[in-house]
Amino acid sequence: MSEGIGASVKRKEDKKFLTGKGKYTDDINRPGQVYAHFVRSDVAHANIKSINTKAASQAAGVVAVYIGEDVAADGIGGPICGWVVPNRDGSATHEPPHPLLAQGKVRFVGDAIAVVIAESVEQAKSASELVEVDYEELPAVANLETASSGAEIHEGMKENRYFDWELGDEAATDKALQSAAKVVKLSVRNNRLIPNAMEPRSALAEYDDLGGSYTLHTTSQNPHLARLILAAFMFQIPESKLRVIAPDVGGGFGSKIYVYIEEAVCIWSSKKINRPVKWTADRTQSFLTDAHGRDHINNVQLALDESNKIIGLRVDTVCNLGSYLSAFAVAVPTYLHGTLLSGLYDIPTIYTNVKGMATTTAPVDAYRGAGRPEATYLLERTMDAAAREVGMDQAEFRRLNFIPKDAFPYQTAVALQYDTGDYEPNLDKAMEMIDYKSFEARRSEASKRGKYRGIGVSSYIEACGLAPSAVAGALGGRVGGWESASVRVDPTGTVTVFSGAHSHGQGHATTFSQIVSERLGIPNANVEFVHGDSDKTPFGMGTYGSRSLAVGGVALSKALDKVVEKSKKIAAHLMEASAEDVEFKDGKFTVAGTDKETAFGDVALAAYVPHNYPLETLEPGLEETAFYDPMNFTYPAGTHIAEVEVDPATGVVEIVDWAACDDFGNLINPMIVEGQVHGGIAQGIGQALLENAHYDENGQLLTASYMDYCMPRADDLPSFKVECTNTPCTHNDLGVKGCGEAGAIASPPALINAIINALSPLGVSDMSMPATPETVWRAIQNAQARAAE
Amino acid sequence: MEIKESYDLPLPIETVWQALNDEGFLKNSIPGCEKLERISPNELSAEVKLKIGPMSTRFKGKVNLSDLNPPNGYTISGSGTGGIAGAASGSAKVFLSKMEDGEGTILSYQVKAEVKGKIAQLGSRLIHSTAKKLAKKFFSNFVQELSK
Amino acid sequence: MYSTKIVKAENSSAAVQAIGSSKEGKILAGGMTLIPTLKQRLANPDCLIDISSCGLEGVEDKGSSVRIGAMTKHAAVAESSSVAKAIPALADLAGGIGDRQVRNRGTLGGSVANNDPAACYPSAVMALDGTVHTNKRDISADDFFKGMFETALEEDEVIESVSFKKPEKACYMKFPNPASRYAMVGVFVAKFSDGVRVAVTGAGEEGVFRHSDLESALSSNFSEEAVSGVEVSSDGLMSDIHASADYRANLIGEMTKRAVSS
Amino acid sequence: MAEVSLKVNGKVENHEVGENTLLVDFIRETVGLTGTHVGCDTSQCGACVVHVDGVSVKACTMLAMQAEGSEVTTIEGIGSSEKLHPMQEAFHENHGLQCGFCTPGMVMSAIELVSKNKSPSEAEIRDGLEGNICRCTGYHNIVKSVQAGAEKMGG
Repeated sequence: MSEGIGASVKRKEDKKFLTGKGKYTDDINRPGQVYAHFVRSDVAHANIKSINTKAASQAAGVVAVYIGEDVAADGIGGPICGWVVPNRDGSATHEPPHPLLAQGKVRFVGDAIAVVIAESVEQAKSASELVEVDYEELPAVANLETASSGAEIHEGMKENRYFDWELGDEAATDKALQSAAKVVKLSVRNNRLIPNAMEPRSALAEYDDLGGSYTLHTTSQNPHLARLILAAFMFQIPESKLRVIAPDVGGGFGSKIYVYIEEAVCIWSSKKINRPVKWTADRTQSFLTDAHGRDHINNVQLALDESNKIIGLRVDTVCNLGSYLSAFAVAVPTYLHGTLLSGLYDIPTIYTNVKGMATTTAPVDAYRGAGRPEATYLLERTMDAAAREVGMDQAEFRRLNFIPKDAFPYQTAVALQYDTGDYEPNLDKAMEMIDYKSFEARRSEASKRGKYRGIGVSSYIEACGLAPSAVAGALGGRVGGWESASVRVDPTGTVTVFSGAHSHGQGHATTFSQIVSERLGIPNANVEFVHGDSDKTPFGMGTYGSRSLAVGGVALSKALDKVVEKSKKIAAHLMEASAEDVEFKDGKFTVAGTDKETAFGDVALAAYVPHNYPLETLEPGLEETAFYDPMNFTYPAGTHIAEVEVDPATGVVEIVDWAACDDFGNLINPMIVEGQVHGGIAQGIGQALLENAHYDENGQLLTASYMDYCMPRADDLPSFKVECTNTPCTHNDLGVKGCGEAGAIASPPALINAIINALSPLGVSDMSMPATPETVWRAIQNAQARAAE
Repeated sequence: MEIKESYDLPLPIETVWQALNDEGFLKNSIPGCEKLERISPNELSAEVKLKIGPMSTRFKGKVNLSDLNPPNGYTISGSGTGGIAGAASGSAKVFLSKMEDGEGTILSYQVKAEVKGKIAQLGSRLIHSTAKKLAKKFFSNFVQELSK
Repeated sequence: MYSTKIVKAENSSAAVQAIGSSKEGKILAGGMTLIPTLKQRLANPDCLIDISSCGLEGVEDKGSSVRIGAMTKHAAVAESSSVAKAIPALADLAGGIGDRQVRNRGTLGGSVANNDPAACYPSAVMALDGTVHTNKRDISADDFFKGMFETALEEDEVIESVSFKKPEKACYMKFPNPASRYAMVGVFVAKFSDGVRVAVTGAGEEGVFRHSDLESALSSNFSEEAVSGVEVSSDGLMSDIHASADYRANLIGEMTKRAVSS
Repeated sequence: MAEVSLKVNGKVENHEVGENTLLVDFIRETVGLTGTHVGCDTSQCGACVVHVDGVSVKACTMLAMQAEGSEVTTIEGIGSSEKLHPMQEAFHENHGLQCGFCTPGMVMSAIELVSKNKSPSEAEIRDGLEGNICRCTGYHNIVKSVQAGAEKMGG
């Protein structure tokens, strides 16, 4: 069986995880290490009148207790914002400071006030209880709807608004709405989620006083970026004096992109006390302090002409970004959301306004999909409502409005240019997979059993492979969008790949090896994959936004191009031929029209033992690095269809079938792609049916453990039917698009549309997320009450 | 959350009012109260041990009497911190009125409660029931004390 | 977890003695609720009295009742052939508590003594007209449960076993809280020759309770229709972020119907 | 402090630890086997599942002293990288893991599940894994893995 591109090769990384040999941050210990525990605010919003750490400092096992003033005295800055946008009036995004430890004020439950460092975790916890904090409580701002009139959270920030941004042509869009044959209006809420990677965040920092350098082991999706931000912006130390290692990382889903205050405090205190400092979150701390996701309210107006074609779309969004601006908090609801509002539809004019609000809740940032699930949700809910209102089949209404396949490249009304796509085959395939045409028979069969059966469609597009640097920069991004890879060919012909991307479940060791195996014709087993260590790999941007393969994989491909090119020169020398005549295939160099042949291994050896080698014209060695900056985003698209049965007596929704047909371009490893889709769908189902971060009116998080935050479990989910079509990406060497987020983007509206479809005979036309049993039951009760009137 | 209840007491309104202002009565009525000392006319310091199932936490805080309208009622509020468990506060608006027979008193109350920190994070399902239960216990203890 | 002392008791009187000589000792049965509470530092007992070696495990068929040792694990009850034969509904209930790891450690006595308002077992004890046998006395179910997390147990009292009367027919229907998997509403219906007992857990603000309207309706007519004829009130039912009192009231009716028709 | 003596993966472990030491901390910190993970505080995620005397338990909800004299088996004790346990093999072949954090607990639960039910149905598997949370896989391939593992184990 082939081990190259397109083969479902079993994962290389599995064995260590299956045998308990994985090394996650908390599994690592350093001699002399001490443990940090954070004293966190119990209140959502308060001025701190005083902090008394005296008793804590004297408690058993305590090494040090620090508060905000100690950090400030050393001039250590807080996490920075990685993306800003201009306001409608031309002013800039408000970027309030985010101190490592509170300075005079706390802004959410969980805000860190002090750190206690002790010989054991239990001692640190015990001493933390002795830290006395005297608060002057301020009103919490927990409700997004009323945040603008709430108490001032950040000094000088008006109406608790970080930014007020717009995109598109307002005048043209309003004109389209006025002239429309029909305007479909909908208000939807994208519920707030908590990412819940199974490995809680953890950091272990060590200071080397000989070299004046630091080593940080941390749960990061992008160790180089963490190093850059920590060294250059927070600590102002030479970047080369900080090594950041993200070893095995137990899931991220966005939540481990950012630099968090705990990592910085560990680094800082490791020098102060000159001992390694370790911190590992317990789950409740994760709930309180990991960046949350989603939390939008969207008001949508969709204009249709007489023939049910879309002629305009207006979306007004208010989103909750929490107490501090997390690194990509601004990008998520703006450029990762507003630019996706055309979906896969031909919409001549679009306008959107997004207001990013502060509240006294945890910071909100990217969570699997980041902005694109919110865009897809509001659009696909609206498409569903529109189809119902005009009396068209939901699938056919979409088909009517799809961008036709001969219209690519397609310039949307919201900045993006889709390079390629063909949307009908995905829709057709998904309909076939779920036997869409026989649905009504299944609906009536179910109704005989007293169940309401429904089917829901969601067609989505996403922009992946973030991002062309120049585009990102022009739009307010402060980081590059490229990725790096180095290929080191050893003298014996084995290969080590050093990647700037980071795998925390995605299986890069396998897929990246497949690319090498395909290109160099060597067995997969001869390829090692190194990532996650700023001392070992070239500078890289890490993994998020379904970018690893579409950007990092392409960087690898470019590095391999260089290896092949140089190898051909070496082979030409060995075979006494001209480099232009050398061909390379299946690990062998041949000279066209001759029987001359040399193996890849021989070339590698010659590169390092250059006894017979063109040293005058060619350096010895065989190691190449490439940095690849994409020309455009990639645009995976597809259709998911969910089929459900609702039990009217309890409101319980059972998912009876799920069909997904996605176009991810070329696939490197279909098995891994399917696994990504499964996981994404499960998170989307979680959002639609189960998960919700619930703050009470005082800003207390009531869902801070698995007792109350409803994680999808095995028995909540069905098995999924997953298939792919393929229109290769036109602007990268591998023709790949990215698959990590698609499931989470596509699935929530499919499911909610299916529930509405099930209950539509009762007159139900709206359903909020999560559609808990009680929510669904109430919708049925209300509909029945309306019918009885 | 708001909780309302009322009791009929076979005692004159003045007696009830006095008891409501007597720290001895209050101490015996507040569930789990281990210490209650007056620090000013309308302020008392308190230590309360709260047991809910396996959880057992000592809260230290204050009890305040406000909106005094003798003998028709007042607001009694308490707030305390329970260390690692977080903080809890609650207030009860107490209304006294003469029964129609002129002899007895109707005591009614409205309770508001709020919790912070770990108890909110981990015990949300129990907050309402517990607040209701504690309020009920307070007033039933109070009534019992009065009838002694 | 705060530091604490652990005492392994050989029998229940030793356990009681250990409690007496501690300041704030706690009985450690399966630990499924107690240990998570201790980990959160929400209790600080000076002493934990481990009663796993007190010989309190086992199932005994007593003819008209089944007596189960306090330290019998949920998994053992679920898998017990004598329980399955005598009161299959009880085996079903035990097999649906928590997850398999909870069932491998959690105990009948621990669940009953804790009387969590959302625990499954108390409903069985109540509906099956159970008797709680302690080191001191026998307490009938109706006298045992005293409201949320409260029981008739005294400081120096340890549950040794619980007896369940064999019904003609019984069924437990649980609607789990989707997050915690505790009962959001659990209804145990038991039909005896002299009437029907219906115990509801997960819903009442005062913990498990018997639903007298449903009992009398079902005692005269053991059918779904009889349940439909009862208006289940939401008074005294819990409201939380997962379910309102109204919805719980609806579930009580619905779970009762399902229990009756199963 | 108290002396705790138990067997971990067949080896006697005799250590003086605090009486409040959880079994999971004993395994991870005292014995140094870090394959058993901690993913929550409320005994729900199942990342810490090990076998104590043959039954699966959550090692975060048991004190080391409660396992005194017991035989504890962790993920490190069921197979090696040269010779995987059939269930480990099935997870590998069916892509039943992604980030790997929940995997040890998942595999330990699955082994016990199959030891009690030789050929479980999809519904029985989903039900039987109620105590193990995975955020990556959507469980689809975990279910397939357990089915395949059951067959390999001779179901």
